[in-house]
Amino acid sequence: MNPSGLPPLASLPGPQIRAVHDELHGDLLELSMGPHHPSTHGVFRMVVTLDGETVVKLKPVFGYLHRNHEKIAEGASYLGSMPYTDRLDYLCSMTNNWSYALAVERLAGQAVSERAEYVRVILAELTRLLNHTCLAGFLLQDGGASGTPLMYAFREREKILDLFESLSGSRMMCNYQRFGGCRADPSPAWLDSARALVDGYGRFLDEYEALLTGNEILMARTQGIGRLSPQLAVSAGVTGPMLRAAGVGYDIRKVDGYGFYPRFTFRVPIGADGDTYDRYMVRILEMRESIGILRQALRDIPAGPILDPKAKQRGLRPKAGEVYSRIEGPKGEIGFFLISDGGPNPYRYRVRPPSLINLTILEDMCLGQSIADSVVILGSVDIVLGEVDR
Amino acid sequence: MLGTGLLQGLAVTARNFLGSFYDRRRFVTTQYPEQRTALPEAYRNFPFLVCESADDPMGTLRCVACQICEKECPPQCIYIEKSKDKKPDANGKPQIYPAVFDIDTAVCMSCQICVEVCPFDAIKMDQVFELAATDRFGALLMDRHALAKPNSYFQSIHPTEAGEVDSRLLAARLAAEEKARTAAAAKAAPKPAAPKPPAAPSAEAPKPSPPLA
Amino acid sequence: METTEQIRERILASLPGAQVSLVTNPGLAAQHSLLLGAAHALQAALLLRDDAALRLDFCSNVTGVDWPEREVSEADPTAPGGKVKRVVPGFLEVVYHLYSVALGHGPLVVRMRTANRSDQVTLPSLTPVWRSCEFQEREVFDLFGVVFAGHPDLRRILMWDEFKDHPMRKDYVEPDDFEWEPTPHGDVLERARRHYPAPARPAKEPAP
Amino acid sequence: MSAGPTDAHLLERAPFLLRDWLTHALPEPLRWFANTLIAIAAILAIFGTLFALLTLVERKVLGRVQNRPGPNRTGWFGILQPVADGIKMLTKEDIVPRAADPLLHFLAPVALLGFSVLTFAVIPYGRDLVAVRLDAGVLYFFAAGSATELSIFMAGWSSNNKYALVAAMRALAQLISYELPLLLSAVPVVLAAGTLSAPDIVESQGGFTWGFVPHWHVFTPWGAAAFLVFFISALSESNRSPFDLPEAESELIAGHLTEYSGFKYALFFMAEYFGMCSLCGMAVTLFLGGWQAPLAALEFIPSYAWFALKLCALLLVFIWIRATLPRLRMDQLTRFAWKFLVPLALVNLAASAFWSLSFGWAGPMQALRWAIGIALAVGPFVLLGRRLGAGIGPRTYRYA
Repeated sequence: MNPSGLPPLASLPGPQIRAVHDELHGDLLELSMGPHHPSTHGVFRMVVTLDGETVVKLKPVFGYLHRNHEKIAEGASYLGSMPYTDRLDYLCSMTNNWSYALAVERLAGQAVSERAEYVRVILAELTRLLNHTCLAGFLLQDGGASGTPLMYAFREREKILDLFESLSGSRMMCNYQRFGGCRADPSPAWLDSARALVDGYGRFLDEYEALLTGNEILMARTQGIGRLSPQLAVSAGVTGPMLRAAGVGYDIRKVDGYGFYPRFTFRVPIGADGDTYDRYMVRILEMRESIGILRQALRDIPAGPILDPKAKQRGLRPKAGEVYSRIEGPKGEIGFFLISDGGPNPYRYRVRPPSLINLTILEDMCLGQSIADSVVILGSVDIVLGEVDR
Repeated sequence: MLGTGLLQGLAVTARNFLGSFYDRRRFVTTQYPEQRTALPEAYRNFPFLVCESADDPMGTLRCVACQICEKECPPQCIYIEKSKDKKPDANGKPQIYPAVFDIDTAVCMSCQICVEVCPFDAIKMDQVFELAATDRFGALLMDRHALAKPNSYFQSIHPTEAGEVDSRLLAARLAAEEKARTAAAAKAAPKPAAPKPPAAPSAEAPKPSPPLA
Repeated sequence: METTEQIRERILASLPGAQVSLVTNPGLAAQHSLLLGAAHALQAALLLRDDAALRLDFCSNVTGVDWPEREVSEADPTAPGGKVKRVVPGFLEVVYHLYSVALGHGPLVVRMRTANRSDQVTLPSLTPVWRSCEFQEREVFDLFGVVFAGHPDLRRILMWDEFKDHPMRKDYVEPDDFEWEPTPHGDVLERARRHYPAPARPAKEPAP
Repeated sequence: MSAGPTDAHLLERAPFLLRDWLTHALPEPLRWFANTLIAIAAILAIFGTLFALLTLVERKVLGRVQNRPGPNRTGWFGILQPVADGIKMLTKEDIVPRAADPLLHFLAPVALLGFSVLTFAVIPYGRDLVAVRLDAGVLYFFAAGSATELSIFMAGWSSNNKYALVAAMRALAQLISYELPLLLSAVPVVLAAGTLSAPDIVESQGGFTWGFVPHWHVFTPWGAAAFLVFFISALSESNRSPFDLPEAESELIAGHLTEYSGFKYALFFMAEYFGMCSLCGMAVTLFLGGWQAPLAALEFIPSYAWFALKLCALLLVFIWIRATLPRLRMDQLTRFAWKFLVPLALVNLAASAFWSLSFGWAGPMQALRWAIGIALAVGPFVLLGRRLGAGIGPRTYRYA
């Protein structure tokens, strides 16, 4: 009855480590880490039960940032939800925009111009660079490095944000994609500065890796820590670099081939052990692939309109129906499920938040590890609370 | 292994330490109040209302209180009350004007949707970001007097966009004048059965602007 | 991947007596879905996951939809005026989007519906089949009020534990507990007046 | 502190001249007392200033490493930042949790500071410039230094906070693990010098080979290895990155400092920097020739300046390491101590014994002596390092 090798029903959450607590071993210590804690990446709480320093139980608690994004969007027009998607995963507004625009385009049957597709790929890959760079910095911060990797990451991130700002007018809340294209046309000068950035990024990654990848302390802290089996990863809906680090080569850019990704050659790095080090390294390698995609896209980008002037933005009333559409965001599968009843605002609007779903197996990964590792494991999951809580 | 990775890391930080003394790329901080980075032209912060003349901002607002932006604003930070009377606009046409036009910048999320939906090019994004105030409520709730800024200011912060807007408005005005002339000529002509000229945009409602490039 | 209709027949072949019906999607995306009856949902889900041709091992998205009671008018020649008004009872719906990582296909949309929106809101949990449902079903429970039987840890997830009501339902009424702040909006000001009848706070009315 | 050297030049004698000028009018028994008080006051003043400057330098260096300027708003080059911090700390509310043990909570920072100041007594800051000339000075130093961890445990336990408690436990485990290699790495020096008195150890490192290679212990194979062990253990003893586990902010907020605020918090920092300074001072004394000049031609520069220079260089390395490395985990920390540092220090003891025994070897035997010495230092390092690093290493990745 279980040919796919997936975990049977017995592998449900629950403490898998039996904690010994008698007179010799003493009591268990329950520690509420968060919501105000330096390493929970925002207002996130982990109720951790410790046996010494070993985690025997861990329950994530969130919702502190909950604003019912979905309810707000159901009361807003289709266009009016676009700026709210910026605020889900506020590191990756461009990919959130794209995913939402793609969902509405599929719902309303709107075609996208060729130049806009290229610009979307460029921006999505820049977002991936930005997100993964920051993640490596945050991960090392969680591992106790005094901010140096993080500051180097932010130094490079700033360059990407400058590009976003000069194109969309805002550094993080870009609100850039529109149904049927993009809002502003990148100038030749913008494309040139993007090329310059992409050309310099490989050098930065080399320096970054010299600082981190060969570091014995980093290896000792991450290798063999927080292992995730491919079966559990797939069953738990883990997506993105985390899934690939667990050894499953599933990349929506390849599987769905949305946008113009089939036109570009790139490889999908996969890990073997599914531990924290693999999650870190897969992201580093993905950045190198992203640089390749960016080179191709910036070389091939055609001239033409960026947005179909007839494409309806305001007062869009898609035909009644529903759509689920997803893209490969930097954190995983970011999808939008929309139901239209023919009205000016969606009847049902749902975000599939990769950060939240990747957290499902946090306890499984942390059990039996030390409390210091649980922080690093959380860092390697790569969550943004704006998206977890919505 | 055996600490070589650690030494490699130490070499990287040492390079950055030394580099920070002579290499601008390794010393990226801008000392903000004294030094300022140039804002990109596309930079946007909060909306403002465009008026034609700096001397009479209230009299020359482009806004005709159509309330589209109020309806479209996702966080609903715009509040408009229409005027009871009409004032002549830049073309001399009598128009409704906003008796109240408030934007609560504490609520505004700088999304620029009001700009995109405005068919009259009357609301644009400002670049002033130093808005810190001690009064949490009053100072962040901007009325139409605080919001009105002349077209020349718009030209200075977004030259490309303003150039396009101005040429579009000029074309619309010329077309309107042309239409008026044709209409006058048609009225003057003895035969009223003359075919109507091809639909020209009327002065009251220029064509909705294409999304901003 | 097989069409939704073929998958339906595949389920019916293995689970005779199961209630599986096709829900067509009139939209342009044409993602049709299967409506599973609650009684056989768990077996059907296991079948979808483990069937060698389907292997839908990845449950991507789980969400709820609230369909409140609504009135429709139907043509009825016997009734006066030729039309009759009929009340369609409301229900809560849970939608699952399934993909196959092993075979790279998807999505298959699976739905389940509760009997009504008030007391019969229990559906079987599919968390035993796909672990990814764990948090998402909790979210549906939290925001829509669908009770998942067999869920290992059914608690509120985004709202706090003491919270009453389910905010994503269409008839949810926001609590009247806002903090005073000056606003240009007339209706909010009106509500403020109800909350703070006297000049309890130094209200600075915006200039009209 | 006895009378200053009489044969040295003026700058070398300056501290003693100043002291004698201040106290020469006093009667003899009182003069001894006043001289001691002046020594204490000088140490407190100098290291107090160094602490203030060090906080600034640390932030500046960290900033520069991270491509930013560091504090630069208070005074020229941010020079007043320590003052501003001091004022802030002094004026902040001192919060004692209701559930805390108030007495221990108060005593912990005081005791910590006291113990860390005690260690300054036996470090020779220059020729004859030592506060207390103890025959067992090195022993005294380690005894006083290890008491600081007790204060950290006091702070952690008395705070009645879970984070602080975990930190206290970590501090104790760390103490037990690293006190041993620290001591073991000092033993070869004592063996070579034949004395436990710090000034005599410095004296024994005087002289030069061929006129330019100083006879510092660090320039011998066993000395280099012992210095490495001592330095790593000193990082751990002073709770500095990558061994700052008791105050690991990414998991334990601020560890034992979680419930401290105001000036008590500042005292902890002061003690941390004092501990760092005294351990660096001891490292300089034991391995880097103390106040000895590195070249005979440079001996005109006063001895205390050389000591200060070496001390600051070591402190900068501390800061540099902190700017670079992530933190170890608790079990890795103890494993590193017991499986790497302690065996290394023990083997090194044999290496130094061999070095002493082969003192008379000359000619080609000299080369053999060096070869054996280096093999005895590097061989265990490689072997133990391999064992410690088994199972971790760079990986290659495949692509789907």
